[in-house]
Amino acid sequence: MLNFPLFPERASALAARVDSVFFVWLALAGAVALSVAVLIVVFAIRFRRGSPADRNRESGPARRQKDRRMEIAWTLTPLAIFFTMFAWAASLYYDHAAPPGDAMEIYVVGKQWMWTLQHASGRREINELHVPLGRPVKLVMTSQDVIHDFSLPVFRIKQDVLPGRYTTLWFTADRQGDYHLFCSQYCGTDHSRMVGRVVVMAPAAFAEWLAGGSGSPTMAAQGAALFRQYGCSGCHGANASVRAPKLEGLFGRPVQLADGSSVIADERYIHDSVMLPAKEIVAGYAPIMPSFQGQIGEDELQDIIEYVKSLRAAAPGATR
Amino acid sequence: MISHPVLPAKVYVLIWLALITLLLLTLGSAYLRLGWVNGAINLAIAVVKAVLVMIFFMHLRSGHYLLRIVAAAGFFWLALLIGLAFTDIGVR
Amino acid sequence: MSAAAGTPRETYLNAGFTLWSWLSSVDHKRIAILYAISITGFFFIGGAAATLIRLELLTPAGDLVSADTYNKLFTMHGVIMVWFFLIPSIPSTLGNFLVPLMIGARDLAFPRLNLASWYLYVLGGLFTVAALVAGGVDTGWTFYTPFSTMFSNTHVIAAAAGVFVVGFSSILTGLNFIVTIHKMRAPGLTWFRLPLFVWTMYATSIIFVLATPVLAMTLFLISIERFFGVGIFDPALGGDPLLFQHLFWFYSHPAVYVMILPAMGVASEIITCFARNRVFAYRSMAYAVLAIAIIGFLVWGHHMFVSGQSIYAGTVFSILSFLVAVPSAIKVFNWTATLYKGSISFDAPMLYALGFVGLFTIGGMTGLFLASLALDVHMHDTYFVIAHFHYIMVGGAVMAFLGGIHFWWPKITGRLYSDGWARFAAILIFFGFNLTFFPQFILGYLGMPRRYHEYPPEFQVLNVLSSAGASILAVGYLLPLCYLFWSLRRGAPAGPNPWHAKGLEWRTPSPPPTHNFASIPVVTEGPYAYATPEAAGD
Amino acid sequence: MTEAVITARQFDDAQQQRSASDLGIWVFLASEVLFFGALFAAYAFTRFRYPDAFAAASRLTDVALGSVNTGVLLTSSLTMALGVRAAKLGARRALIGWLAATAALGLVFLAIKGGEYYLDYTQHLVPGLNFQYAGPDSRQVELFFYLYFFTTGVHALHLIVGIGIVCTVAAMAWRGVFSPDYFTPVEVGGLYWHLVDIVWIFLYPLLYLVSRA
Repeated sequence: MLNFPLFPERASALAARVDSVFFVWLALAGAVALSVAVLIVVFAIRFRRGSPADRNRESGPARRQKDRRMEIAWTLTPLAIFFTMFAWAASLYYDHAAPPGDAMEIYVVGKQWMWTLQHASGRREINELHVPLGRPVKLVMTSQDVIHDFSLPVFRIKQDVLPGRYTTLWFTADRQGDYHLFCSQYCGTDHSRMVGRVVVMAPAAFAEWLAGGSGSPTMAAQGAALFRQYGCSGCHGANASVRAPKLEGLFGRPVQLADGSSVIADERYIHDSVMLPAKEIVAGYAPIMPSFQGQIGEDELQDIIEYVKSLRAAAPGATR
Repeated sequence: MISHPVLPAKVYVLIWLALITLLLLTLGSAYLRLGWVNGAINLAIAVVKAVLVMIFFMHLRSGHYLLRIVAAAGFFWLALLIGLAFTDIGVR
Repeated sequence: MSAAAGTPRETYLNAGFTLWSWLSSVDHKRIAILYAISITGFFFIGGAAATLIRLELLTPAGDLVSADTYNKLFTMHGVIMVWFFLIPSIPSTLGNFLVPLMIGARDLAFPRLNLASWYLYVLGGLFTVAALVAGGVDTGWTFYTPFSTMFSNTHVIAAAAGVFVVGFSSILTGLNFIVTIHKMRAPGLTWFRLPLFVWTMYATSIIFVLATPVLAMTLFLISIERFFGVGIFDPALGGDPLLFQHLFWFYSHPAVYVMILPAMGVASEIITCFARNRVFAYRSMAYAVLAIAIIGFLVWGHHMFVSGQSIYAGTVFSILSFLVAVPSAIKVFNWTATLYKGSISFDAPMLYALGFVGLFTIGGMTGLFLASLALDVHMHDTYFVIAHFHYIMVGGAVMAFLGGIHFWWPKITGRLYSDGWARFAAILIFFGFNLTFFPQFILGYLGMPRRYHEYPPEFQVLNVLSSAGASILAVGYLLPLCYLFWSLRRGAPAGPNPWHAKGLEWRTPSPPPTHNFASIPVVTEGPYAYATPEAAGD
Repeated sequence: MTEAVITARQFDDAQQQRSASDLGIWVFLASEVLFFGALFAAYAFTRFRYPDAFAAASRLTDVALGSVNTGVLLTSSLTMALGVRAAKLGARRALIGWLAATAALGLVFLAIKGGEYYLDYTQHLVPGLNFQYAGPDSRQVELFFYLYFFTTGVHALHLIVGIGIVCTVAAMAWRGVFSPDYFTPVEVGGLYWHLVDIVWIFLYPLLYLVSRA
């Protein structure tokens, strides 16, 4: 009568690997729980009060030694199992920690109580995530307000989405279909409505879908427009009179900071440089940039980041 | 009648002098440009001062060993809090 | 105390009959009763919230209550059950009553402080109830920032103040127990002759004293941040929400051990008594208690595997979480081994205790799933977590609490209750519990997130099963209330030791006199010296 | 003479009572260490994130007043310790004198601290009230001052409680409650006072001396 699943679908290779950890734990835990239960029942019956069972047992050092051995056995065996399982689950976690370099990037903003997503092509979606089959997809996520969590059970992954910070999540879908997308970190009134679906499409269909929509400009193009609109180009542009760090070829490179350290110019760095410009001062420049916190929305900032990324290939000194 | 060890008043005054000296030391060292060493000196001097207060003013030296364990536990647990949280915040 | 000449026998119960004689009593036994009454009240408030939650989840649509009401219900359920029921449950009632009796003392070291702890508990409870009456709180019991500081429009500060105050009740209770156990043991009662229940109270007290202040200060920081709009937790203010999570879980993970350690102590007392056997490997049991309390402080980051903390932190906290499972596993094996060659009877307390062992085993094992990094990423914040910690806290702690109440009821009240009804309730609760929470494991692996007012329709069957179980569980929890109250009036006199148990608390009349013992007992052997043929080992 | 020792009913003898009180207050102090510890942890992490802002902010504190106050508090610990010594020796008048000196020094500390707060207020350094800061990192500088007011405020509350305890103990001493066999309240009050001092010993360099060079 009802759609009544007992086990979640899976649509990525990772999901199968996570499931295998789950099944091994299930077997181990089941075996231990069952043996404890059986022993308790057997002892409870055999040694019930008034039963004729033999209750004499050896005493003295011999028994104490036997008990000791048993104790050591049931201390060390679980320990060994735990370390093995730890290593397995941790290595899986590390394997999946860093997205592959060629992953397709999609920007995600969580806000009470919806997800807005934007593809590099400029196509936006709300509470839906269209992805192509077989291609690694990297989500670059941030929140406009409280902590959310982007959860995709079908890929066995989730990640908290934090305000003021970028977190990432990636997967390679290997099965077409519509699957659940949940917000898994409690975020207020309509937390349970901050849901949607992830649609895995054949590459050709996806390309067609991506080209559809309103024909909006790419994220980088939108970012370039915002770059002028907010006056960024006045200082960071090619003909600027103010001395400000150049952005061409910046993304992905190490940046030398005033305090002697260096950081990689990634999404977080660009984000913080706009929102908290005093945090990391580039060596050799005066800390004169104002903060844009409260003026630029997180979605807009993502466009700008995409624009800065597009300058990656540009030759130093190139003009727009 | 319970016996209580009574330290001579001179000891207390000497400890106080040591504390004041350390206060001046930490204040003075702060005006030397030493980079991260400034912070280390400040913290080390604060620890020495706290230990002096605990050992002499708070009589941990003559007290029951249990009291020393309890006092150490307080600071040890604080170190656990800061240390383990730094495995995240320190390397994020 | 008034000299009651001519009355049959002076007990702590007939030392005074006025309300004031209770509210001003510094007798640890009377204070235990005060706690028992107040936590029972809170248990049923929290239970009412749970009932409404389960009713709402009968259907996928949010049709019974509004989303905001639902959020307030689970917040109220969590706040009340955690801080006003589970944490004080065993320590403040059974612990308060039994620790002095078990160690042969006339009272706790600081009786007035003990009474003050109860008043703090009540004061904290009033704040929280006020927050509820005024319209509720919708942050979840975890008070995560920046939601709690900047976005929630509910009475966060009042609720936080309630938890802050009740925290000091915990700290002072812990302080009292530590000093009492160190300084007031009867002659001959060495550390390794202490009943395991006393060991667990000691370990619990360490957690109370060292973890609770961090929570108190954190809630204080939250309230100030919310009130003044400046603070270190909100990223919009330059703060770090993960800092809040670290400070919060530094308390709130050890708090889980505050709930389960005393339950382990109760189970150890009951199982040895009804198996008529020494506990297997007493010393390992005692060391395991301490190990759990201490390692329990080092694992908090496993609540944060997907929070955005560093992967180094994830690794460290994952492996430490596995370590804390080892002493817990040892305890389960040792309880099982205690049954071997015993002489087992199945009175109601024993059924509760055996139920505890089974449910705790499942709860503990599923914790291992969650400690595994890659697996936790999938299961974090789903119903799998809900099921896991309810197996620990309800299947474990509440089951043991009820077992303890049944075990020591004759000592506390001097009356026997109906064993048949009690066994029936134990079995009903065991089955009701499993029906309620086992389906939630499956829901969780399917991906159903926690704190969801509405859910996709394919999860309905399992949710209906769970709600059905909850109704059985509710009946199971109401039953003891009935037959235990009945026993107060009609129960047969219990006599000093109806279970023929060992332990000093059974060597004084039931109910005990105000000063506990006619003369302070002298201890000459270890605990659980049941009639086994073996010579004293430990 | 020893009849003056009051032993509560739960204790076997005065010795047990005294060692219980000693342990009790130390356990309480360990708990206090964690209570302040949460603030120290919050400070450590926030400073780790914003070292420059904290350096700049710390320069805005009044190091002269802070240092004098540290000296005042250290001295009050001396008078407290001498008070406990006097109690042990049964020197009632000396005890009252030292306690009075301790409470007075505590009040001096609070007065100076209050003056500092006032100066901070006039310089617009009070977050949530009138915070204004022209330099870079104003938000992070504000966080420093938030922690500054929070920690010193909680510390001052403890000190106020401490002064209350010292005055109560002094009143008990006036009534002649104490003897060389019974002076637990003096000792317990003293231990609390010293802990409040220790907290300040750590607060002082963390708040006033981050970057003076």
